[in-house]
Amino acid sequence: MRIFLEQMINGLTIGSFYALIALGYSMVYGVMKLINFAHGDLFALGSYLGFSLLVWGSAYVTSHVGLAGGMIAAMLIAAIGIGMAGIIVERIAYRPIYPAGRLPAVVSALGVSIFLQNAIMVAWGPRYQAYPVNVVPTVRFEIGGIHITLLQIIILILSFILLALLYYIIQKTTFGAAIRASALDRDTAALMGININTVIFFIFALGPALGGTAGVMVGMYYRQISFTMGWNYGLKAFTATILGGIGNIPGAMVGGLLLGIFEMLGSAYISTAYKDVFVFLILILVLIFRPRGLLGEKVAEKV
Amino acid sequence: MKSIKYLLVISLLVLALGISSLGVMAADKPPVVIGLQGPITGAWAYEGEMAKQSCEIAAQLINEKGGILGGRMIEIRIADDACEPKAGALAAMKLISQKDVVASVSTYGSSVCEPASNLYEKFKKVNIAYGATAVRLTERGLKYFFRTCGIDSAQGIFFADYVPRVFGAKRIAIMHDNTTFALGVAEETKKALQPKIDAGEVEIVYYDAITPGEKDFSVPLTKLRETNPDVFYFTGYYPEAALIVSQARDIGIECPFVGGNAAINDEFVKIAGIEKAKGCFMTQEPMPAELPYPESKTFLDAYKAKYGEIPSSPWPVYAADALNIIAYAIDKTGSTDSDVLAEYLRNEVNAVPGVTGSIGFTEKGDREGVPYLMYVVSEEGTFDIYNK
Amino acid sequence: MFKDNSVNMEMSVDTNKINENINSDKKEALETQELTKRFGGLIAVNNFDLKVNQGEISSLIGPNGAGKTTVFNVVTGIYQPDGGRVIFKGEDLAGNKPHQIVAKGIARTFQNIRLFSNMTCLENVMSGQHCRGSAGVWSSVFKSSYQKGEENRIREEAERRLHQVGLWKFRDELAKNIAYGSQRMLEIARALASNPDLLILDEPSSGLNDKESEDLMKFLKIVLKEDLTILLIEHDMNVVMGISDWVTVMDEGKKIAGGLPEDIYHNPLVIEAYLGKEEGEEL
Amino acid sequence: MKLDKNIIFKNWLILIAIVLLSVAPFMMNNYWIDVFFFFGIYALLGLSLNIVLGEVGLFDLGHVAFMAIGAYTTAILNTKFGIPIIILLPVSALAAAGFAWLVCSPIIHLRGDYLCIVTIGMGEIVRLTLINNPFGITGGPNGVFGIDFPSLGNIFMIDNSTEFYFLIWIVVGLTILALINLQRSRIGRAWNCIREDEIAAESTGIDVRYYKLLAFILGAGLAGVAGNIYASKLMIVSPESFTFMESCMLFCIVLIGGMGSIPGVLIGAAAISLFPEVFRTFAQYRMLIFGAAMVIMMVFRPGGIWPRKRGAVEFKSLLLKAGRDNV
Repeated sequence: MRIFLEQMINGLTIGSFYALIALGYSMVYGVMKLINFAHGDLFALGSYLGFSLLVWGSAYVTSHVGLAGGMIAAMLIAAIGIGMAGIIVERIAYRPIYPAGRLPAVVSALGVSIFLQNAIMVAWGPRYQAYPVNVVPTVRFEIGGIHITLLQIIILILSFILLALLYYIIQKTTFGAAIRASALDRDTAALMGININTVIFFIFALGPALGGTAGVMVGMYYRQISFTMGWNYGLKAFTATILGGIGNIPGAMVGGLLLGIFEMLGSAYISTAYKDVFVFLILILVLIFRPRGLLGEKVAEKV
Repeated sequence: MKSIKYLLVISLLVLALGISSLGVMAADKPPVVIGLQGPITGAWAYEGEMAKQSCEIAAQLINEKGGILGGRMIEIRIADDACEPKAGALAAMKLISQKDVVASVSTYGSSVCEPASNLYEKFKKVNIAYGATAVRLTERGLKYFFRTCGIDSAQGIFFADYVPRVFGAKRIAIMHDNTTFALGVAEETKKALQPKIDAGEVEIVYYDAITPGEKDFSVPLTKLRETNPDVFYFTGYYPEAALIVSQARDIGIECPFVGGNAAINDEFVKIAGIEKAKGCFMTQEPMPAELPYPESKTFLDAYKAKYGEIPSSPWPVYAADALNIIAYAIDKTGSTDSDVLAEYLRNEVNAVPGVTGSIGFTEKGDREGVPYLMYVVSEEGTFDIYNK
Repeated sequence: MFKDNSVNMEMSVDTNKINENINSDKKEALETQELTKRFGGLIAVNNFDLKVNQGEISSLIGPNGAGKTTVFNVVTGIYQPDGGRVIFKGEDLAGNKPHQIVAKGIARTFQNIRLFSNMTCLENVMSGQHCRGSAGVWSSVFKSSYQKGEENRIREEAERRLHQVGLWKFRDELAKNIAYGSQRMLEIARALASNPDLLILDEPSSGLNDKESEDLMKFLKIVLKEDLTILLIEHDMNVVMGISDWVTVMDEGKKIAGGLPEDIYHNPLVIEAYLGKEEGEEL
Repeated sequence: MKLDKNIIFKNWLILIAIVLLSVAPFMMNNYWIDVFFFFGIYALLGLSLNIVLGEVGLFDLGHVAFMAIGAYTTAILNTKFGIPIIILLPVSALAAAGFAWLVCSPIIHLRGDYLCIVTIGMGEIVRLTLINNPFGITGGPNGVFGIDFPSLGNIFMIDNSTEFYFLIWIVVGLTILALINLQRSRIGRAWNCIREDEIAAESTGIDVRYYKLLAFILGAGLAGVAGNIYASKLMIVSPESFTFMESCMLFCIVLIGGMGSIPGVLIGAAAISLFPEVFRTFAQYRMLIFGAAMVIMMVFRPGGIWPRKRGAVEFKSLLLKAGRDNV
């Protein structure tokens, strides 16, 4: 039983990263119905930005604000940087294509993803970069035989804070209502006086910003980053969003955590090699029996 | 509007044909051109980059000594295969169809080397692999295929003999990442351990694969910890190896960690951090830094002078040796004909001093006498031969 | 409240009984028996009986939200009924998919036009002929004589239908580029192209001006002669009164009256359902 | 029907293309012949995906799995039982088509993005299963090697680049003829009706489920054929050739070329396969330019280079409609 608990924590840690990236993903996806393949690479760009900040800027920042401050500063700056990158990507690659529908936008997103991936390789070099070791002290706790590190706890807490914050903005504020309205139908929302451009601006800033923060967190937790990691995480985020139900932002959170746990179950109790096969099989079964994801709303087909 | 579209299509067709004729008229230039096929782009771009740099240094050293065949300089022609089978076949054909390319150093990945070597064989071009260690590549009786790197079975045999004897390990955990190379080493090690398993001296308590490119291995490692192994052998590549070691130490796996010859290098130490990397072992052919031979010293000094640091994995240095041995064979036989070269390389070449030690080829084209050593990562992160 | 309700029921039943026997000697093309359909808790159709006689134009009328379109969608197979039967040519259609029902001879149009907007008018009508053809992949790829013959037959039938609705001159025009009224007629032509025995029209006159409604009525009268039966769901009273041979009235999922147009026009229950009770009578 | 200048011009263009393609191998060195061979493979794969994505509008991002099934069927049957490649051509088409029928039947009712993620999942499951070498038949990451060349006894053997070049382009030619006939047939119309509006199609008598499944089966069969020719050319098949990125490239071929337009798909295949080779000299910057080119392509030609001519298919509403149905 003890092992199961520890594996559960491992699963949750993996899941919290998926949830965080899926959140940023479903912000864009929920409202614009755009499968933003570039989101994974914006996430990777975030981790590289965090890397540069921590390596070059860290001496200056940590001396003034201490270690925790350095970490927070890196995340904030990365979030702002990637938020701006998200807006630029939307402006150049997506805005001119909205009238042509969704399929060309997917090709454009793929183009941006390939471009960003290689831009990172050209800028930072093809080598694997490593986050500095002393960023977070590796303190290990042992509660009833279960090993959990300080960083694991910080990451879990931070993810849940961000998720709660986003949930509050989306579900409880009027601006959140505007976002949800434009998610359902952009044209009608515009008719109701919602300024769609600000909504799009906010989404393409906040979504990638969340992705950038997650990038820094992954960099700090695993300490190793590569220019190709964006692609895998992007695919996992898309899977989590669908699992949770399209357009349902809390759903993305649940979907991400569940995805982490499914991976853990597959890897621990079946075989690590067949892990992803197991995860995709579950996803397909979920969609066959609940063709709109776990929390997605039933949309009756009006005839 | 319509006419622009048709013009576009016609220009596309003409462009394609124009470029293709370019390939036909490459004139024959005095220098001896040797091809280098490697993953210049893609996930293994870093390995490709180091291989390119190593070959350039090797060529530079030969040219400084007056070149070969009475003053003809060595020139390298690169073909990128992005470590992908289809691109591998295309890159090989690109080098083959350029008549001035005499032979080629080809390539890093085993499953890319397979289609490429088939093409080199059909068009009678000597090709020497520097990173493809899959045993089967030399089982196919190819006449023009050689390799300067070792093969998986040699490493497996070394592990199976050394670890139970020296470490006294009874319970062995083996983890690979389902790539051609890592699975090859893991399978060969299991085969080599079989007699000891049958005799009951040794037991494989864990044998599974992780997915390359992932970051979080806490789940399989927790499973592995429960089998409390005496030794943990990871046969994959250094990016995953570094993550595995640090996560293993985090969740309390204290047994000695042994990496395959692609698992541990400077990158591994940088990513895992020194206090987790020190004390890790590695079944490894002689590392570039440790090569005691005079040729390796001059090569590494020249490399460091030009690029600021020595290559962080053994494969690029094998690429340099592949180029050296081709140049050596051309110089000694005085001809660039593939059959003459293949004949010479297979029979006459033995114990030729090279950057990675003495070079010689077995009947099947494998590298002769590649000594495997057990290295250990020291306190300062250097690699010392473990001679207990 | 309950008592009051039952009184109305008896009264409506009597008038029904009178009209019923006038109607009984004709052969039914379509009949629904105790048809029921629930959406969650809401009972959209509450054991509803409908008779549509062969060769007649029947209308189904009722206030908005009475469940007309739901009945319509159950008959055409879009929804599966929760209870009761849909008898067509002696066979219960419940459980059939829409395309099977079309093959059995019931064609339909939609309340809001659903044409294949990016295909030409000719192709739209030819798609109606789809279930009447049987050329498979093999014969289509190798252009067998059977397939070519069938294609010509489909094309000719589509041509005839387009001429019938007077849209032949738009044959190569995209369906979405033609006028709204013509799109209505095109949708009817598409439905007719499957040579149905029963044509169900969902508010065909909505969005049409008086002249177009007039033409529509004349057209339906002509088409009726091809031994066709027509079921109309309609709001426009003068269209209903103008051409229907039989009218059934529905309210809150239940049938409240059925009869000749004149009787229905004066039937107090129908008026009440539409216009609500006069002031004084509320108990 | 008077032949207006447009149709004359188009027939001329097709003629020129055929002449160029048949003369080309004699003017190019082996490397460029092989590049055009892989162009042919991508053209065939593009045409196969075009049935599913272009004609019926089904969002398929796992199409390379069918090619993998075809390639591995050929590889395993040829290396283990020595069955000649020519006979394996139809066999691998049937295997891929059978696999498509088996896998797609339970999921065919899904719409838009849900179908997309399921096809991605299917593609990954196939690739990962091939890597994990169940029952030792797929050879794991090493793949299956030692596949023979297509040959009829010893009288006829395809082994050099030029013969493979003609093999693939003849198969592509035949496929184009078949697809044009299909497009103009009752089946082609049914597919396009489904793409326009599924509910309306069902209500005009088209068995939507059957025709969607038919599209997947035909598409998979063609991809299986491409897999067979690809395997016999490379003499080895390994999981690395069937990644999710390959499926994305096929998706781009159909989109960049023009959904549902056969000439468009050919141009798309040319762009996707020739572009990286032509710019190979730029090494790392090659993919940078490639990504940027895809974005620019979609911004200026969302309808594709050569959109399908059916009275000027208006692209906007076509896709917006597809977009709305996915909610």
